[in-house]
Amino acid sequence: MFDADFFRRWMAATTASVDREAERLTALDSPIGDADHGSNLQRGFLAVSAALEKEAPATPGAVLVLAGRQLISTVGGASGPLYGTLLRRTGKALGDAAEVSAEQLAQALRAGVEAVMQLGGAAPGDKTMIDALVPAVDALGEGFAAARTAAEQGAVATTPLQARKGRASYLGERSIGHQDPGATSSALLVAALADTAAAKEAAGE
Amino acid sequence: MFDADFFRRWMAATTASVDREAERLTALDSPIGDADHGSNLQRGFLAVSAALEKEAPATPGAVLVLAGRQLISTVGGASGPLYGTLLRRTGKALGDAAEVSAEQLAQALRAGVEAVMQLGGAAPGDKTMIDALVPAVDALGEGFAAARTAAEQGAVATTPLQARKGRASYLGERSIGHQDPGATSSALLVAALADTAAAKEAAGE
Amino acid sequence: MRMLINVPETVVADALRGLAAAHPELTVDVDNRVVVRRDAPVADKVGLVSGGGSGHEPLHAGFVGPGMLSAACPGEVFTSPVPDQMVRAAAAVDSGKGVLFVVKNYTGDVLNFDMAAELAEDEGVQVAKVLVDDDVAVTDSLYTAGRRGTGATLFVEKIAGAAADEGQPLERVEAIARQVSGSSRSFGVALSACTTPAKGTPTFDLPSGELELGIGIHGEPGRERRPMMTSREIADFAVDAILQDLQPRNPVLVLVNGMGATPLLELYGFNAEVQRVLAERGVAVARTLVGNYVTSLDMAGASVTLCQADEELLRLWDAPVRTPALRWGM
Amino acid sequence: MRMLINVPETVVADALRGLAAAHPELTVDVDNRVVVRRDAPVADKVGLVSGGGSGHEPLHAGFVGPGMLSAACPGEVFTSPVPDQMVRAAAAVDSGKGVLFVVKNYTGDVLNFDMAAELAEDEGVQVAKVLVDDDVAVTDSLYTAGRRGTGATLFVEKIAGAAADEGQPLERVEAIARQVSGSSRSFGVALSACTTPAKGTPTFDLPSGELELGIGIHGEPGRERRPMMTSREIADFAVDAILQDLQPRNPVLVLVNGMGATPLLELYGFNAEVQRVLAERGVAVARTLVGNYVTSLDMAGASVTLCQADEELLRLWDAPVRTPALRWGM
Ligand SMILES: Nc1ncnc2c1ncn2[C@@H]1O[C@H](COP(=O)(O)OP(=O)(O)O)[C@@H](O)[C@H]1O
Ligand SMILES: Nc1ncnc2c1ncn2[C@@H]1O[C@H](COP(=O)(O)OP(=O)(O)O)[C@@H](O)[C@H]1O
Ligand SMILES: [Mg+2]
Ligand SMILES: [Mg+2]
Ligand SMILES: [Mg+2]
Ligand SMILES: [Mg+2]
Repeated sequence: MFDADFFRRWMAATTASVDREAERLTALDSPIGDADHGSNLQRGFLAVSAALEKEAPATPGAVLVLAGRQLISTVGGASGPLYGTLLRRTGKALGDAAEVSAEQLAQALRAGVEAVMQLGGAAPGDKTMIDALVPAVDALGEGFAAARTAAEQGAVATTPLQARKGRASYLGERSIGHQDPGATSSALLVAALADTAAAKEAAGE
Repeated sequence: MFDADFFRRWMAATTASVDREAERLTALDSPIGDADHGSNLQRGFLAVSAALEKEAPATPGAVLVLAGRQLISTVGGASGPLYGTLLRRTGKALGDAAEVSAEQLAQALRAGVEAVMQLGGAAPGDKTMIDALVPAVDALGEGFAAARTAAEQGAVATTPLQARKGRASYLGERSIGHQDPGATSSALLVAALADTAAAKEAAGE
Repeated sequence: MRMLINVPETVVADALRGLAAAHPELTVDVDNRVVVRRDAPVADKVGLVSGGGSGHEPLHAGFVGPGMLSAACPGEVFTSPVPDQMVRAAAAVDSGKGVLFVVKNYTGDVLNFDMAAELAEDEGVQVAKVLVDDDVAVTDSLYTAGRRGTGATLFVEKIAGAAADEGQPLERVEAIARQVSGSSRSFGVALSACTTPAKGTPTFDLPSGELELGIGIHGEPGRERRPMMTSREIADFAVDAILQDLQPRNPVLVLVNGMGATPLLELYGFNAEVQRVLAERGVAVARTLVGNYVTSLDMAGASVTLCQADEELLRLWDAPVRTPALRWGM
Repeated sequence: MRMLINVPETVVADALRGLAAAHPELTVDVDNRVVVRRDAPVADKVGLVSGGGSGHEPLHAGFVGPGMLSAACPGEVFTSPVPDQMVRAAAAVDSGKGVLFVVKNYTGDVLNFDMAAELAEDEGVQVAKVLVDDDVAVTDSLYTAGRRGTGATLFVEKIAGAAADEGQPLERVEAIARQVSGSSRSFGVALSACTTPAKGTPTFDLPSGELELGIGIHGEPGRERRPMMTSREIADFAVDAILQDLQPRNPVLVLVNGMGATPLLELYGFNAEVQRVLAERGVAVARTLVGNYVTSLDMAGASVTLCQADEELLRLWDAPVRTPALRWGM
């Protein structure tokens, strides 16, 4: 079972990894975007971490709802509302439980990803974060490590695609050959989840 | 003796040489100026040649007065009024004579150069066209070839000087180490005179 | 990094402080990033709110004032603002007659303004939205996020702003804004990439001697790269690209807009070519505006926007405006 | 060559055609290169004529109109115009009350305007001249051509223009122009060189990560090269350089001027730092203008100009002006 603290650690791990990878994310956002994805998420997750430290919500759902709200209020751009909605709707799906199971988490994440697809209108293959998130959620039944691999593979697999959503779509065929920054950051989010779960297991919890 | 046709040929030779060297003059005007000296003189002497062809003045004085007026009306910048005054005042000093001697030309050129010094306030050593013109006029007694050499040496000798006139003076000590564009173009003017005189001699005139 | 800044993180806040110092006629909330005309809310007037990523100045904050925007919400550089800013702006300018959001068509802008509209309506503000999507370089199809919003934003904000200042109701202001947006098309070219403070190096490599056709205003490459063209050729290409999409029957408003680093000298020369090709194509010109209005940081290049204007739009275009970047008639 | 032009030779003529198309309120003589306000000569008003090399747009043609210049004479890029242009301009704007030439202190401008003044007086126009030499980066000594004329030109043209529009006589307009010029000082920095059409490559090499302090507006290097500084440090340096020369007792007019390629976003941020250091030095600010007004083609960088303004100058500064680039109060 996973408690609020686990979710806080997940968010902290994401913050650290986004902070570390910000330059790479922005670099990916240069040839097919507007060179801000790294700094966008960096700003957002730093705000998430600060808010979680200050408010310390008591349930997994509340942690993610707060994190989502912070992203919406501090990121802007396309990724702010999309990631914000992902976390907020995942959190909402988790309800008020003090602890949630792996299966509950997987289901809630699927609800979150579906909310993102509805909000942004993107489907798998459109060269967006969806291309990392959907495979990750699909693989979550096989465990966190599998989800991580699926997300990373999904991100890499965006390279040959032509973008159909977001600003990369303006480039038409010229968007082919570049890895999508949002799919890449989604893989970081899933990797942080897998890392946090592995650490929990290692600690014998 | 030198007639109007000789002076027209001198101007034509100057036009050709300025046209050929325009890029170099502009390049010299870049590190210590505003990168326009070559195109300035090119524009001016093309206008001079066109006007001389159209009006065909009958006396040496009239050729130079017309050339000077053209420069004033078409060049702008510092070099327009200065070169314009040089030719206009030299022309005026030649008076109405249909032919002039080498000595008369030397005296008239001296008057022209003095007018430039008065107009621009520059003295030898200030790193301007004066540093080529004054030695040239001084050497003219020894013949055109000597004047040419003196002008060229004078131009080269501006390199170590610190500019005290014109926009190169804004650079202070940073103007040291660059050859003055105006002195360089003055050397072209004197060289064109020497070439024209040499051609006249070769033609046995 | 060739930038006149302190650190990338404070670029927007620093600019807002500088804007406040230069323009006492604006209320600048630096912390919350909202720029409001000082006399807002103006009684019995629809509020006009826009915003978007920074880096396009004077858009949008430079268009706040009588006759144009009531408020602007600047985001981070090239990043659309967050809903909190827009909600705050809407509350500050609403006189009870409602607020129109002018939204450039980017996924980020659309999503954030949508969220803000919901939140503002929850707080009792009546909100309408108009989308600006004028860039013909992007095909408006299922396979893109739709056309981008670029130069037409200026036309929409000016003309809708005049309608709002006349006291027209929200539905009318919205309808006029929609008409302007629907009758406007743009096309842009880049002669260089731009450099965002966060990245510090050009967003793409453009060798001297080549240009990008069909660029947007976010430092993204265009649809096509070509060997350098003359001003004349570029004007032909840009105007024809627009006219393929918009066949104006009425005289047009023309905006010849610099992307930031193209000297005004070149921009005016480019305008001469734009006017020439319009005349050749039989398009009458009612008004022309030349300048750096919807920019992309230090990008060299220009865009052309045409707006087919009827009598009413023309009257509203000519109406007085008093903002930092656009002023006439008062 | 990253330029939006046809060929270098027609850059100025092309720009004048484009200016004419955008500004029907100006009479643009493209062949003779004179830009005149359409209603000139205005009865019983002193004419105000300026001019200089092109490449500094909107200076000077963008400042022609009611409340500012009567006419402008654009030269080739960075090359002062020829006397014929100024004589023609003077004749076009003289109402019989005489004409004031506003001359930036460059050898070329001074010599050509001097010649023009003589010729115009021969034609019966009474001419006075005022020299603008505000750039404190250049020592005004026997060993230089004197200080350069830069940003203060805008203050002189605006304020003298207002005095002329009030119907003041030539001696007064000249005296006021001289007062403004004498009370103004500037300092500029470059973050990049600029590229003239004739040369096609940058006028000097400035590696990224370095800047030039004390530059002029003609792409010439400055007095000193240094490792890149922050906006804060540059503001300290520039303002202190000015205050060493000008100890204002009255509130000052502030111009934070972009050299052409520096985004407005950065320029406003720089203004915030300029205002901070002025406050720290106890200098009160009466008015602030931020924008690209006296430019150097596509140079990145900025300059600061301060003008110590008494009540009268301030009143004249605030007076209505209607030109392509500066407009308020009407
Ligand atoms: N409609 C959409 N649905 C899902 N994801 C999207 C959509 N549009 C963009 N994205 C994702 O957002 C990423 C870009 O985020 P970011 O750079 O922060 O925002 P912006 O594009 O506004 O600059 C893209 O790489 C893509 O993965
Ligand atoms: N006061 C002066 N007296 C004599 N020659 C001068 C003076 N000022 C400048 N010059 C000459 O003019 C040259 C520059 O000419 P040019 O580049 O055409 O004009 P500008 O300096 O106005 O751009 C300088 O190299 C110098 O030789
Ligand atoms: Mg982005
Ligand atoms: Mg020069
Ligand atoms: Mg963005
Ligand atoms: Mg020059």
